Amino acid sequence: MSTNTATADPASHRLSDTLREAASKYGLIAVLLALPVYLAISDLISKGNLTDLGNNLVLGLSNGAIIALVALGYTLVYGIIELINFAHGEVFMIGSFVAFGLWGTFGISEGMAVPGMIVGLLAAMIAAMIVCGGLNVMIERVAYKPLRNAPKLAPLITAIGMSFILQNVGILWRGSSQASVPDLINQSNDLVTIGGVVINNGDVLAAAVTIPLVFLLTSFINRSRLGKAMRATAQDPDAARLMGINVNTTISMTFLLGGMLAGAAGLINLLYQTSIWYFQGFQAGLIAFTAAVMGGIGNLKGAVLGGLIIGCIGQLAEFRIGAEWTAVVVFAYLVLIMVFRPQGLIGEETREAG
Amino acid sequence: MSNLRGLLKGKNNLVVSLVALGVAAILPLFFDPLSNLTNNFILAAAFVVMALGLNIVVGFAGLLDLGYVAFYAFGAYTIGWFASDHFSSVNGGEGFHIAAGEFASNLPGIHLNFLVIVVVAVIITGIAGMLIGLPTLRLRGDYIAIVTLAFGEIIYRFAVNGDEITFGEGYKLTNGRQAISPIDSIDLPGFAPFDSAFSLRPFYWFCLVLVGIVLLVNFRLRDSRLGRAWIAIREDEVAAASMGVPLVKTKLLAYATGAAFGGISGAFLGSYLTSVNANNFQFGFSIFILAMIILGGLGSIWGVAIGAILLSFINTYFIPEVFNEVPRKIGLEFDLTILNFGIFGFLILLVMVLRPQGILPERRRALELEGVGAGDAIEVRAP
Amino acid sequence: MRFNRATALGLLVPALAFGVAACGDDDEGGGGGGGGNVAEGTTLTIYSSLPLQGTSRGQSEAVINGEKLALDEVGGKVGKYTIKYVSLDDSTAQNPGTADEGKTAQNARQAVRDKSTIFYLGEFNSGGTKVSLPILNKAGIPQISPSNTYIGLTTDEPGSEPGEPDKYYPTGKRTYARVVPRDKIQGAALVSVMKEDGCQTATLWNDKSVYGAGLARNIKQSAEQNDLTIENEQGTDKNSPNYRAIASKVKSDCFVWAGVTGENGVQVYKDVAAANKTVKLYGPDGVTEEAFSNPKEGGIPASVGARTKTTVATLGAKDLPGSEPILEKYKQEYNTQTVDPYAIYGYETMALALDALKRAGDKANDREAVTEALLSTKDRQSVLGTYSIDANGDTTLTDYGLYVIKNGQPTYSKKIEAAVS
Amino acid sequence: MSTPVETPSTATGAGKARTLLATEQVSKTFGGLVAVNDVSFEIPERSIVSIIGPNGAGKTTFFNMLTGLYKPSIGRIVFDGKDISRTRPDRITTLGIARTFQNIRLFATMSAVENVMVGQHARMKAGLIGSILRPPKVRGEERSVRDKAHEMLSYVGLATRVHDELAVNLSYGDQRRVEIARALASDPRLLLLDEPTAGMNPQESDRLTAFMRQLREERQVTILLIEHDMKVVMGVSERITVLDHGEKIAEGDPVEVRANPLVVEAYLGKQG
Repeated sequence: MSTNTATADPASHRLSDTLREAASKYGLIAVLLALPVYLAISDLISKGNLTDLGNNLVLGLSNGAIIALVALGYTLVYGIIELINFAHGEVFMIGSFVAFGLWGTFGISEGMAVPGMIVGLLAAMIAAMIVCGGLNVMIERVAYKPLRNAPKLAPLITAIGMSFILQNVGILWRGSSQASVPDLINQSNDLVTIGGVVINNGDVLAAAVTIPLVFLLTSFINRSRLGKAMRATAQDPDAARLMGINVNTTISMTFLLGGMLAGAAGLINLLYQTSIWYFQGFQAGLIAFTAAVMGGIGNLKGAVLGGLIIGCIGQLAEFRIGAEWTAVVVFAYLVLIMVFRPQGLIGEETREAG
Repeated sequence: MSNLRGLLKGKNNLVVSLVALGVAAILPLFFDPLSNLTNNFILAAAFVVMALGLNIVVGFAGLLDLGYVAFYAFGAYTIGWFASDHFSSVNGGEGFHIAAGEFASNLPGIHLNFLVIVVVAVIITGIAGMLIGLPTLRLRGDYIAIVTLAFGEIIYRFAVNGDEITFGEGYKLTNGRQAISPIDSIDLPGFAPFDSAFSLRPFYWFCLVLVGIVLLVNFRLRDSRLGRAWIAIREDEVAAASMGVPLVKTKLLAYATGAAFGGISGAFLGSYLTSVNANNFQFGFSIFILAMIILGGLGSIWGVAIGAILLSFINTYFIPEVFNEVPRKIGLEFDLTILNFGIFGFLILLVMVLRPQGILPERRRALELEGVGAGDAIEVRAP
Repeated sequence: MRFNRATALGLLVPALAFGVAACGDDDEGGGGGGGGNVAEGTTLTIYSSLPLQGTSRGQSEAVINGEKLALDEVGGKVGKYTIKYVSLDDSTAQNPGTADEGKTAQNARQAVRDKSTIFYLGEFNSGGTKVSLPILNKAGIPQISPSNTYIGLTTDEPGSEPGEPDKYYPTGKRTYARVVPRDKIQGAALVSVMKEDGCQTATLWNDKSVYGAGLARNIKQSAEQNDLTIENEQGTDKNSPNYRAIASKVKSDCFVWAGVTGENGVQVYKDVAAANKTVKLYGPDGVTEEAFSNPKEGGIPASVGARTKTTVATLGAKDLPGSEPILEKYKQEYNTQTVDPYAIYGYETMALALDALKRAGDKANDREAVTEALLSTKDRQSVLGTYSIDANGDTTLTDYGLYVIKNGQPTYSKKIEAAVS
Repeated sequence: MSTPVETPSTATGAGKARTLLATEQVSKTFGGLVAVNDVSFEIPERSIVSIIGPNGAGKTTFFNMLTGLYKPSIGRIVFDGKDISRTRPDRITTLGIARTFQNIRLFATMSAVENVMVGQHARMKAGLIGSILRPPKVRGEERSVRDKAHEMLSYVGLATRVHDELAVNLSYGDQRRVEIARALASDPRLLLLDEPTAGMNPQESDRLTAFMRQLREERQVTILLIEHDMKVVMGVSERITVLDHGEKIAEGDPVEVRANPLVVEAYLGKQG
């Protein structure tokens, strides 16, 4: 490990390298901005307004908020043990399933009084967070902890195994097709229309839950003892151990936090998409991972930023190119980022990124 | 287990190879020429070819490729394009034929002999392998996994949506989930044309020959300059580079070779299944093949072959035919088949945690997975 | 080093065996299929091949139930022959909900192997039939599909691909029939309904399956002939969590999606309905089922259901009085309130097969005679109405029923006069 | 001090030896940290040169630049008249520089012989097709490479019975031997040894010192050494370069360096 830190940053800093560095950083931003700017201009020319673009961006941001919640889970875990928790998307899916399962228990249904519904949904969300947090901790114990000294690829492989197991749990639970769930919040109801740009209940919900959660999480990690332990463990597990930090507990707590976020995202997704599917986690997981990488994996702010950007890119691609090509665009972005700027938009260079 | 490993050394390997292939060759004579078992054996043999290909990339060179299905797709589309009526108005509707069988040579579209197809598939998938490998060269470990996964997904989407990409005289890139079919059957010079409606045995023997060739290639590569370089890169990239191993070229050769095997197998399966359907090129397939090599033992040639046969039979025989009713018998309302991927996932997890070296481990890889070597290498930027 | 040369030698063994056997195979060639055209004994087997895993399981079970009911009605016997019914699964875990090529081919081969095979009922998906039909055709086994609508399986009419349908019949003789009208008819039916409802423009999406893409081509073709402007054609990806961005582009009077429920159909309709509050929604038989229409089963909400009309090649009891007793019997037998349209297709598939066997009389064990009887079906009075099977194997039926959604159930509304050109 | 300090004899005798490797004002920065700063130095052909300096002085970073693992931020490295500052590590090996590592980096799960065979990678020709088809040429090459690997292992003093042992199972001293054999297998003109005596007892160190001289005499290899053991350094080196905080603070023959007050302060002082 010590050799790693000594040589953690092999990026050279000649003038040309510095230029290249700047080009890669701002180049990425430029590429990201080029698409909407181009669309804005072409819209202005052809239609004379930006309504479509505005609508795309609103949808993109609300989709992106949910992606961001999932992406935070990836980034937290990666930040501390440099492992892509491949099963994270499935934990998110289980979160949706748990929350939906509890609607009946808590008597939540369409058309019930708003205060009662809010209380019920909060209770369902907390339950989903607890279940998913616990599940994530269990996954860590079963699939990753025994392999902490094995080559790095070993836990990634078990993570994939875990992901498939959880998908099957989903199939056993609710079958293999998508199912529609009651639209509790009347998500498509237009709340505000500004110059043709529609903001509906779903968009507000996604923002209303994501923003406080992200603030809570960042301040928790910045201020609390656990947060400090997490950062110490992330930097150097051995040193952290010497300083009296219980590394195992810290890692477990990180998985707990990540799982809880996935649980919350599961409920929001349920209300926002009004559907449920065993495979929803896989797709969302890949997209959220892309978001985490785009922002700079290991970086909390980056994950949120990446989530919002990927949300917008996805919606723009869907609207302009076609729904069937959205995934291609998102994955193409993933490859481009990995190749040209693996440390992401605001991430620090990691060893992997080298 | 160590006895077993001793059995596969030096001269004994010859005996084992001969006996194994000999037994395999007479196996179908005990079953009906159209029986399910023969079908299962054919699929298993085709998967052995694929798994041995992926083993070069993951097992030898240590590059975790999660998008291997892309090469299955490229191989399958090679035969889809060049041995069907997909490009129906080529040559004014007369078709274009190279040593095509009697039946195929009167059909419109491009029809090349299967042996030509194999060569074309090797070239196409080899190039595809290098192109997909190229962006991963600067990356290591899990990032390679994710980039290859992303590529696999991109290729899948192109396969599914390729019916929207048209060129020339309205030719489609792929036929999406509507499948390109029928594909010409294998028609080798000197043999009667293969016909899966009458006997599956020729397909089986043909695939067995492929398996034999691929096994031979694997053994030879492992004990060659290139094989040592792959293992050196897997063990310690920095040291390997410092010993004169060119990282870029060596890694790309691993990708290309592994991909080529996937392509050969893909072309074979395309012909055997008589259709190329985008449905078959999903992420799960990559994991299916990966599970084979993990089960058998990463890097171990015999292990991987056994893993592939085992998993293929779990998939085509044990789960759907033998144990399918088990959940219902114990009062659960589902068939075991729906848990197929969960079972693979569980196997991967179990093997990785309890016996990471696999069923029949390779000597060196076993050590590595027990925590010897590798690990804390310093970072090097491949130029 | 030595063992490698030896391994090479080892390869010779299978290579030789391969050669020997390939030669030997020529002798066998005839035995596999050619000689098997006349079944021995008095037991005849009818195979059914349908996707029993994944999203289509419900519809497949309905087909099987219908088939069993029809077989039970004749007491499992035709003339001196006892009919054995074998249900096969053409899907796999890797390809749930649809026909997997490998599995489908193997099902067909299983039927070929079985000398007592007299009928093969399937596949559910037109894409699957593309695989099984050539194999069965070589063995001369007659095949009836309960649900294939893809046009290219039987004709080279517009909407088919080059080379179709001949490439599915390697012997040059037809052996395939279907009980549902081909897409051309359904496409025309859907367009007729939309025109009737006053639509000038229609948005057309499809699920990119053989069924969906084929039907979309036929809808478009019919629309062009009938002055209905098709806008905004789009394929949908089952994996998309939602379709809100493309739904926001729907500005036409009508919306129609050529697809099946299992391809995320519910989300498609929900998102389009939400994005455009006035657009009228239409769907084909692929979504005429409770999993689509009943919110309690994960289907579309009632508010969307109220705006949705679907077409199925089954008429309601009021326009087809003869079907009433059978529907009642089905409800009783399987203890259900509703009859899935596919149950009726399944029933008729088996009924048609049994009818052909009956007409073949003593030659009911002769595949060739049975095929001939099947393809010369004339003015058959059935649960679907009176129809004939033409030389291509297509039903002459053009009646389509229009269904609306009431209480979550697809409910027959009226007969459509399709403008088939 | 049991062994008297010898004055090393220059192999070329009279006249200045040709320069094999030279660095020109080489610097390397990581982020804000300057690891190597403006270092220029030369290695005459067939000499034995040492780099010394306290921990963290930038010695290994310097080595990594010479072997292409790092690219210098500023400056040029010239080997045998060619600028290799931006050359890939494997190309540099092909040109004739080989190295060992501070903490042994053998391919742990390969046998000793296989390790040394990898060392000859750059000198082999067999490609993908050749490896598969194995024409007589490839067979011959494979055989000679294996023979040479055995020869090298025996040359560095590894007992024949452990040649086929996995590297990981060898004793520490044997691992060092294999690493040197692996480096020598590429027929280098310049051999870089990074703390080769680390973990050795005085007898072993002495033997290694003698071996270095033998190498130079028998195989005409130029040797650049990073070493902490002053006895080894003073005993074997013709020239010594002293690095501290990434900068060259002194250079000269052992006597000069030993007398340099800066060195005493920065390095030797701490020892005393």
